[in-house]
Amino acid sequence: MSTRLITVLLILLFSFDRAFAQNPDDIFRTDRLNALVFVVIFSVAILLYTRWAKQGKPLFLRKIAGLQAVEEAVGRATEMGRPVLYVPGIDELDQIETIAGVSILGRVAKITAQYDTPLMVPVRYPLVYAAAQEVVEQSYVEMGKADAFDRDAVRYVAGEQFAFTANVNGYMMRERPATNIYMGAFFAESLLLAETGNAAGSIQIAGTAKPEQLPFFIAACDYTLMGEELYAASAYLSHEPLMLGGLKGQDFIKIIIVILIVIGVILASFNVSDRFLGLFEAV
Amino acid sequence: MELLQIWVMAFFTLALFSFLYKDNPVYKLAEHIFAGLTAGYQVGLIWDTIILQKLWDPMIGAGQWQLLVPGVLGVFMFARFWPRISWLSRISLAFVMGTTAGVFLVTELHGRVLPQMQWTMLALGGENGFAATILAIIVVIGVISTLIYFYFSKEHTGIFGGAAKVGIWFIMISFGAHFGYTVMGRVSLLIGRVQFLVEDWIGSFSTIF
Amino acid sequence: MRTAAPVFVAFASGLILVVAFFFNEETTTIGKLSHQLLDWVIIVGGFTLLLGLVSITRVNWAAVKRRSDGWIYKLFTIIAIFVTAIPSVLSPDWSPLFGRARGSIFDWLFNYLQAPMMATMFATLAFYIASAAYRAFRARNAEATILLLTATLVMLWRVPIGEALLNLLPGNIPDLINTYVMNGANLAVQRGIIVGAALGAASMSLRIILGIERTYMGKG
Amino acid sequence: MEQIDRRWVYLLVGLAVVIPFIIPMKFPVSVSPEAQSFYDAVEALPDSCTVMLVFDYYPSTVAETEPMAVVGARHLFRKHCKIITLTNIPYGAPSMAESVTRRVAAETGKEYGKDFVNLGYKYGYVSVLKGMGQSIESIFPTDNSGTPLSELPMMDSITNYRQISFIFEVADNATADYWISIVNAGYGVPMGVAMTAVMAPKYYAYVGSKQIVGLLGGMKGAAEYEILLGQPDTAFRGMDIQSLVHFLIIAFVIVGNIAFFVGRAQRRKGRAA
Repeated sequence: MSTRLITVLLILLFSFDRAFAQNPDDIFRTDRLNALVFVVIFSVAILLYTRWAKQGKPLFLRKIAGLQAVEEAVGRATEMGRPVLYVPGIDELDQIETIAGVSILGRVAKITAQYDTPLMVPVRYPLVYAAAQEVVEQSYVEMGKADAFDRDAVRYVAGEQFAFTANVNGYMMRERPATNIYMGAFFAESLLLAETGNAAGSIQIAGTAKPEQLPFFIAACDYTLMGEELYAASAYLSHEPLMLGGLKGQDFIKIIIVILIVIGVILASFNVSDRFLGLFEAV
Repeated sequence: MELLQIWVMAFFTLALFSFLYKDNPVYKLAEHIFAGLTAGYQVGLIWDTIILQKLWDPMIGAGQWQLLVPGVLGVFMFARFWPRISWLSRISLAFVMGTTAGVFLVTELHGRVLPQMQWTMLALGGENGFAATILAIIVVIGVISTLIYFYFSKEHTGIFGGAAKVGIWFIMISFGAHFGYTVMGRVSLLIGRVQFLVEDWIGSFSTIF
Repeated sequence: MRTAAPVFVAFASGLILVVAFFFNEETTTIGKLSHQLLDWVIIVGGFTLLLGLVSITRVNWAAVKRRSDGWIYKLFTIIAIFVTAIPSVLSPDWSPLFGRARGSIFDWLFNYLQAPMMATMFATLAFYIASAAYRAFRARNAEATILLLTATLVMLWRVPIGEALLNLLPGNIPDLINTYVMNGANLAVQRGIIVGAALGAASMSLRIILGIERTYMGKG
Repeated sequence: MEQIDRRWVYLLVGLAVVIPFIIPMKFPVSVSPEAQSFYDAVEALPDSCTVMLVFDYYPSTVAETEPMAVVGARHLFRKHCKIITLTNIPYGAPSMAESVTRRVAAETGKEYGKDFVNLGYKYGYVSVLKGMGQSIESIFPTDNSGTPLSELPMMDSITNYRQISFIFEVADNATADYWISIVNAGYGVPMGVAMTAVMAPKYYAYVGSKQIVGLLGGMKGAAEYEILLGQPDTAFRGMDIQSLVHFLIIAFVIVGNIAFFVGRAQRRKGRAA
């Protein structure tokens, strides 16, 4: 309904402009036709895959190696009888990385519920707090351990970046969790967290999409999900059609991009690429 | 006055550095004042640059009454503090998010993906010479293998797995560069603070003692 | 209404911006309309920064009232908020200490308290990086070794003495690093990551415009 | 050996930073191709054109970013370009833009309102960047201190990006990405980015795609530009310390790895025995 209304309005607007313009170039940016085609193909791909995912079509996602490590690491905490620390990043809930972090938390909470391993989730924003709380409780209920659910497992720690970090570091040194998992958006504190966890002797698994923080996680953690692996991991675990569909659609576009690049390279090598390269000119 | 300024700056600089030794009340005090200042700063800035300059003055001064729309949407943001009407704040949020998304959907594909694709279509061989060809090969293989590493619809086995393996090596080189540069950046920031402490603060001793 | 209205608003505003991109912004009605919306976003969005103020005051005031742990520090936070905020919204016509100009309380607090503290917070990271270099950065496996070797080369190359040292070795190593590492392998990977991230952002934007993605609205 | 009190490490770093202040070495700084092409692009601008000098950085990174803003202002004023400063950062950047440009303007006798204007800050980089494509005045009705743009003679002939010859972006965050994808790609204004070292590796991809004319990475980048301008300043002076601390950190990595491998070998032997 609203879609139709808007479309009619837009058409009215164009015909109005069209009627008064001397030159069609004053209206349409014909030089941006390539971008229009790209946007349309992209949108169709994402929407189609999202629809298929919602309909429950089997969409294949490869296994992410780091996920195996998560299960093993939680298992280790159980054996040692020490807690698992899970940090879902330090950004707001409107960031995809945070959403991915919270959804992976759901899976981790199920394992800790199953083995009665203590879980600690420090968060930095009230909205993330609410979401994480809900996800953890849900996991405990699903595993039939509703009474084992600890209301203080998810904790609002501090709003300021370094105050948050200092607090979590203090926890690591005092409680010495067997396993630390960092999944979400991390900034300059990545190093402080991972380094302290390393000093405390915990097994550490990290995942973030921030390339400038990844080197520190890779150096100081036992396993790291890099970049889009984080999103793939959360789609893989949650099987949420939205995430899955988006990811598959992006994969489809990536293949097209690789094919186009290969064609472009071949044409360029034979020096006949001018018109083809022109198709990708951004103006 | 200038002396006082330098000593105030030095006090808060050293207060925050003191955390390196261990957590202490002076650090905590500085940290809490810091949090308050940042929040207070935004009020002054927004009051002047947005509320006065962009909303009040044009509306009251120049009679641009259409600005009532964003004004009301802005006030709606505060509805979230009252549960019964908190849904109103979602309209304002949706407006900001929707407009921003409208810009991003197009500009990310047009202004980022297209040019990056275009400049990966490099000629291998030809008149560019040997060194340029080697570089072009590195770039083309690097881009494709990175894209393959982050492709999730196929297991990393066979040729595809081989390409992903090449991708991870490339990625590690790039992360090494990030690492080196990050070290450089953090050291520079420390240099900046020490420059202040040594040149300005210790320099001011001579005027006192 | 409670869900339909925001979804409609996001759809309408997003679609106008997308369509306007393919039209002449300066001559067409939709172009002008899109710019009107952008101008409004600045105003509406400005209010969100004030939300932070309300939240932080509420949280800290609650702690002070309850006399919970460290409440005295939280009192300082509240004092700091108002000492900065109140003079800044008063008219500079009344006193040069008000407003935001040079010589105002607002400007002084910023220059001599806030700015040095912000810079110091980040400067402490140099110490942590050094300590991590000693404890954490280990050549555990092939990947970590590649990372560490590149990092070391880049660290040497980016400083004058290191560069001089590399120049003592045969082959023009600094040039090779710049060409094949930074503008070669690194450029390629960054390009792959930029493309992947751009596709992710575009796909998120599409879902927000179509109202499929509503996480930002919170629950209920 | 594998575990020592980290405060010893901190102490060594502290010493490495302070000592070069007492004994300066002044090693020569070489210029990278990316800084050279940046400088050349600015040098090639027509005299008295209008340039945007953008202060997209927080006070936390001034040690790296401010020297870049200073060289930018210096070079542009030298070429008698008119400078428009603005920022997308709500903390401190409006007043940093003011103080940096005024300081450099005083060196060359430039006048506010005639040779440079500080637009200050507005919320929301997406709207600001895109909005200025149609009209700068609609986004910034006044300058930072509240003077209407119509009262500033320099702004008479300036409506939108069409009158801007170059964007000199100084950034410590991803806002620079959007200047590239929204403004450079959408409006074709040439730009160069001066950025913190942390960001630099990413932007080589944009230099490669010719979306930016060049880049300055961190304090070294600023020092390179200072050399090109023939006026060595703060960044250049920082390079000695930078060198020393880098060597120290590399030494830490090496010693740490030796300790790790020796420790591992011993543990293995212990287990075998």
